[in-house]
Amino acid sequence: MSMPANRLERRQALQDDRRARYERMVEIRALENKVQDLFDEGLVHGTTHLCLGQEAVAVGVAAAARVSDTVTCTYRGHGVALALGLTPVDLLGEILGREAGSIGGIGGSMHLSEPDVGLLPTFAIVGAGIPVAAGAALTAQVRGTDDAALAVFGDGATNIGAFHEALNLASVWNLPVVFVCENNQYGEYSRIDLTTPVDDIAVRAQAYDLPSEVVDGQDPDNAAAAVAAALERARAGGGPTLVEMKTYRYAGHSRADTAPYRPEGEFERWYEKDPIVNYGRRLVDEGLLSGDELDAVKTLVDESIAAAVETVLSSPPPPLAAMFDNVLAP
Amino acid sequence: MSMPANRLERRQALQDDRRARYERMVEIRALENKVQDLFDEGLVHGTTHLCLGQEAVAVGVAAAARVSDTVTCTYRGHGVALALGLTPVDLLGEILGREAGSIGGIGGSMHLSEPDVGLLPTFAIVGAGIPVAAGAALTAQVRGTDDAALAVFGDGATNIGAFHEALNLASVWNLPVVFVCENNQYGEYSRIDLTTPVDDIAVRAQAYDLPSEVVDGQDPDNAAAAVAAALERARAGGGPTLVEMKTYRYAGHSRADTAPYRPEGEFERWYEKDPIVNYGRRLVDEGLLSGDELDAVKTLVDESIAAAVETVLSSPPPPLAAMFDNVLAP
Amino acid sequence: MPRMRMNQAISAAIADEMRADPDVIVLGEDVAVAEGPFKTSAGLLDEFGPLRVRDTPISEMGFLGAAVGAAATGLRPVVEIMFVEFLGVALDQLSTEGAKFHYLSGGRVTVPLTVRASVGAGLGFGTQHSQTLEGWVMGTPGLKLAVASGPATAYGLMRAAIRDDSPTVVLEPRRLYAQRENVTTGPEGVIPLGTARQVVGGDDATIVALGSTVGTAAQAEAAASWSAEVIDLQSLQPWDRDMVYESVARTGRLVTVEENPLFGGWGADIVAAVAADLFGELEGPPLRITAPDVPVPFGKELEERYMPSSDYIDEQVAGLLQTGRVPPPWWEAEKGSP
Amino acid sequence: MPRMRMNQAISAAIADEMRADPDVIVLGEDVAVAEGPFKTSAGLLDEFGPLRVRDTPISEMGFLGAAVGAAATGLRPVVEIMFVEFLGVALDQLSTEGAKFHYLSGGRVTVPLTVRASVGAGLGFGTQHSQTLEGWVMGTPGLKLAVASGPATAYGLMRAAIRDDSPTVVLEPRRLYAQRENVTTGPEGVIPLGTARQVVGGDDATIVALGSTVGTAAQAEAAASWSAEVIDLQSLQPWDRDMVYESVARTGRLVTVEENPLFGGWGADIVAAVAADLFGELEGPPLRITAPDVPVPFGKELEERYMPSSDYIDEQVAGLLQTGRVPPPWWEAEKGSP
Ligand SMILES: Cc1ncc(C[n+]2csc(CCOP(=O)(O)OP(=O)(O)O)c2C)c(N)n1
Ligand SMILES: Cc1ncc(C[n+]2csc(CCOP(=O)(O)OP(=O)(O)O)c2C)c(N)n1
Ligand SMILES: [Mg+2]
Ligand SMILES: [Mg+2]
Repeated sequence: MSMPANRLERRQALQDDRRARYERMVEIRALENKVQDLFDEGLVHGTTHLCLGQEAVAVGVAAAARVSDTVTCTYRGHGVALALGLTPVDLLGEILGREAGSIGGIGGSMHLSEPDVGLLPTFAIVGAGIPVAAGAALTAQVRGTDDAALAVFGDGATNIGAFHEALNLASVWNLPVVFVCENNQYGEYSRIDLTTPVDDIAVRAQAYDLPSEVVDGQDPDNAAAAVAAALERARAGGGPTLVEMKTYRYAGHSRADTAPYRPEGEFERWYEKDPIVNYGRRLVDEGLLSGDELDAVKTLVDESIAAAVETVLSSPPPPLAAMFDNVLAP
Repeated sequence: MSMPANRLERRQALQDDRRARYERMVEIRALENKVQDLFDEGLVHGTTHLCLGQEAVAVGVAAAARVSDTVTCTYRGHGVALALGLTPVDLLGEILGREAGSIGGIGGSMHLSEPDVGLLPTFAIVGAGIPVAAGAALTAQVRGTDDAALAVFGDGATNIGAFHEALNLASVWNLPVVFVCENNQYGEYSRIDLTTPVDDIAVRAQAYDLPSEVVDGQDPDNAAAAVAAALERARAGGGPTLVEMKTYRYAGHSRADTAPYRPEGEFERWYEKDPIVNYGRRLVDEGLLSGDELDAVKTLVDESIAAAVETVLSSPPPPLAAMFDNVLAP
Repeated sequence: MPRMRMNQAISAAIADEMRADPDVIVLGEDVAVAEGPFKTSAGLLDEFGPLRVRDTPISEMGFLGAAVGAAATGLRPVVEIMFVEFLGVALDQLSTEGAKFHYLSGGRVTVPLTVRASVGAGLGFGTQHSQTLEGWVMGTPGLKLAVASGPATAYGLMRAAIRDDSPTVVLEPRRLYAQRENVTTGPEGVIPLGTARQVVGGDDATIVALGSTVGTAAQAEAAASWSAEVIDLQSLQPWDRDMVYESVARTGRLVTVEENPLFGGWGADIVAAVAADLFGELEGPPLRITAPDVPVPFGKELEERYMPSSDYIDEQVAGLLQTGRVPPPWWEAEKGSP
Repeated sequence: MPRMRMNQAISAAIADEMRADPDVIVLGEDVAVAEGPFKTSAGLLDEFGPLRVRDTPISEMGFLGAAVGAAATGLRPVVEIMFVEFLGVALDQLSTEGAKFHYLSGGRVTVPLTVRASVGAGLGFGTQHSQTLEGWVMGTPGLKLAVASGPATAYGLMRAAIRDDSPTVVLEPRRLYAQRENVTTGPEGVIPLGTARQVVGGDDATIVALGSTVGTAAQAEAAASWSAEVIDLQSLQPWDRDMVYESVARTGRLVTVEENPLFGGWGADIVAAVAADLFGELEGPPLRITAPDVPVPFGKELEERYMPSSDYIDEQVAGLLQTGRVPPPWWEAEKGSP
């Protein structure tokens, strides 16, 4: 087993290789834990929004989408970015504000970008990426390609106007776009039921006459299959779909938040559905990996993350002049 | 028969007096026709958005609401304003930019206002009045009164973010507000089906777990009953309702638009449901008015509108100094 | 050189760019079948079809955001915001998303988006449909901003904006849509973003005007006893420092003419730059001729008075030249009176 | 005189107004149970209960609009916009609706709304969460705008804003939330909107600062070889012409210190007014010390350099005093270099 270093290979690996999916989930978790450690050590200037617990959604989306599809994603985007193919160095470099980062340390944790694997600059404004994905789908439609676009956003984002306007527009224009809602049960420090009067976000698709689906987002194959089906419909001219992934955010909202507002037992209930533990078990049951190999993945990933941290810590901060680059197009 | 001149009396008259409802619809139609004439004569600086054909919705809303309820309404608000109690002079004065107008000629056709009968300044931005009505309902809730608020808006407005956010917020906070959608089948020059993928706007209430109703908006009693039921629920702590009034805009969108984009026969089909013709007939059938009395209403209204035009045309334009008043609160 | 109305010039500019580049598309409320509420997309649907010319729902955030996404993935969308105030429901996509994509992608994503919006008073549309609001867009690194002052500049700036790889806003003074003039079409008609234009030569002062005030300022100058170089700034971001500085260095006096209220208006930036960089060369105080600090009133006489008239410009400039001081604005006298 | 952090001072100001007036309510994302992402509403839910202190969905247009409606019907809402950029999804309700209700009701509807928003760079929140964006709000007749520069001004301006019958925006520089100082609470601590404050006396120049730059400017002055009157403008709309003019008339020199990019920054308005009205009394060119015209970069060193530092202020003012000219900004040298 070895980890592909090249972004495109990293991405391709997820397509049918279930071991790669497992590996990538383990990598996302390890990276996020490392980010929290670095934050706690005071090495992260600014903020972080971890996707611990949501790894299967990220991997599922990336496994289903093509490299030529366009993805918009949020500040809670480390997992999606890694799954799409960005490397740990791309991410850690950006999060730590070093030249090695995805955009050279100009963006930080909330602003990752990698056009080669379809990732537009990630969005720090809630909901903003949703119409933008519809626009990427418009490009495919106008050009007559069979590419599609995906918007990944949270449950809280479905209360903002951009969500509503984007789904309506995409429906009216029959755009090839898949709206993936990561329903992790919380928006910041508020449980979804305090801000959102429906149990399933998927219900909201009816307001736009769109198909929708509620999906167990804790299984990467399941997540991938749902997104793949929606993408297939989109590519075939069948228009947009809203896919609601039920998932859970293990960490707090950001930075040092320890999520004291969670009801007792909730975390534990969700941890029983842990995507990595369960998927690993399944792969072992199915004979795809041995128990030892599971351990080996963890070791390999930890080494790779440790190496990435080292690379990044020895990468310089961006030169002052970098702040003047790329303001306007040449 | 005589027309009450006082705004509060005008308003009260609608409550149970069905002849007053008829009279008010006739007045709205006459006023709107007069506005079009004045526009065509070049006497209206700016724009107009007539509600010809939608008179029953306006009268129904005003008949159901209390004076202490708050109403937000759009640029297509002449009918709602007259129904709420504003006088023809209030309106024509404003539309012609004279001191006699509702706000002294500072606002124009799109900006009418009369707090005494609950009308906040009308909104020229599509959808903007919807969250504002939710806020007026919040005042009632915080103060513990049993007042309510009503937002009147178009079908096209249900595609804008403010609609979505306001309905969600009102649902979460269980606010005493009634959302009245005047579905007149068009947003500007576009038929609803080109911009809105659902047949009934009422469906959209499901996205917020709200009750909704599709109502024949061409009958004022029907419209009033639906709004009254929703208001009653709101006052009793039952939260918001979305009431969709099916109606039709006889005139074009604004100014000189003759609505050439309408499919053949559509106008005629809707004219069979004309609120004034049918309601008049019904009142005659029920013995509440004689045929002669119907004619007398028309004559009386025409005289009153003619008198209002005269009053307004002899009212001076606002003094220059008026533009400096009321920028900031004293 | 065809003679056209400003709305025809805009339609022509878009059509010319659509012919040259299949990636150019047009989006907005009623821009397709109805050819635009102000007929600024006449003929486009007919010639380019419904895939490229699209009516949208009333969803400015949605379709401006979609345009950002389309631009980021290869198209060159031209979006109509019917009245500039409607940016108030969509500004995020322009200023916080589109304007920052190039920066936030390390220069690898470009956003060749054009946002057109009608602006200004004079047609009786009332307080919420009559402002110019340059201030909402100014001060956003990553955006360009141009303002048309008539058919020829509308044509030239629009083509430049559509070709530009950065997101660009073009403001169109609504009351000029019906104005006619001869327009140089074709490549020679394109006006590079960031360049100003001398409208009239003159010596006593430099008058910098923008959009609707260009014509008014030129008219004032033509009738006045004083003489001034009238400059149509054309672009606000970036603006043509060279032309303005050169002129002020020669005339020694700077006047800006703005349709917006004094506070927060674009003229302050021009004045502040000139006051700093040409301090020693100014022979008198810089003068800003603006609208008063009030919402735009509706009544015809009030609305007309709200906008700086050519008579008022004449008075103000004459006052400046005679006294060497900034004359009080007309409303100082009016505000107190009954 | 209690010593408090700026976020505590804000909580205290709101609490004092809530005690005085049952119509004051508080709305925003996570302002109730969590007491605000920046702890600017600490203790409010406990003391005033869930009817008056409310967590909202992520719907800035919705809850700002609701606040406008609540204000128009008698309440005095205090709304938190967590980061000022989020006004980009809600500006319509503030600028086009709330700010114009009083005008559009003939003065019969008032909108006693307070909108609080955190602003500025320095904490590593990245490009979309680090701007100050006064320009989005300036130039809106009908609105007032104040900016806190520390705990005491935050307390005083917040109370004044909540009491004011016009819609008022209070901007809070985010990196000052943790700053501590002694705060005069109670009625004596209220700071009338529209008044500035002399921070330091001095003779060589008048430095007008706002928000986060007040402390930096004062620090620069304290260490410098020159002496200046440092003014905390406190309110931007309306701003205190009297204090600024009086000072500039005495010192003969105006310097503004701004965290925003040069183009479109508030300093231009101050400079333009002074250049016009005190032309003859200026002994040197007005100097604007600002951030460069770029989006806010993330990398720590870059972000720190983005904001004017006290050293840089010292250099610039010293340069001005020595040469009589506006010194080039630091980035002129940097931009060319590799
Ligand atoms: C327009 C806007 N409002 C508020 C915020 C602050 N904010 C950042 S994340 C967040 C919660 C979002 O919740 P959700 O959409 O469920 O995504 P999650 O963080 O759970 O992935 C909020 C309110 C923002 N970034 N943008
Ligand atoms: C935010 C915004 N976008 C666009 C417009 C321009 N506009 C005015 S009326 C209108 C159509 C509205 O349709 P609908 O909501 O159905 O109301 P109707 O006019 O039919 O009563 C449009 C697009 C506007 N005023 N505000
Ligand atoms: Mg969430
Ligand atoms: Mg309609």
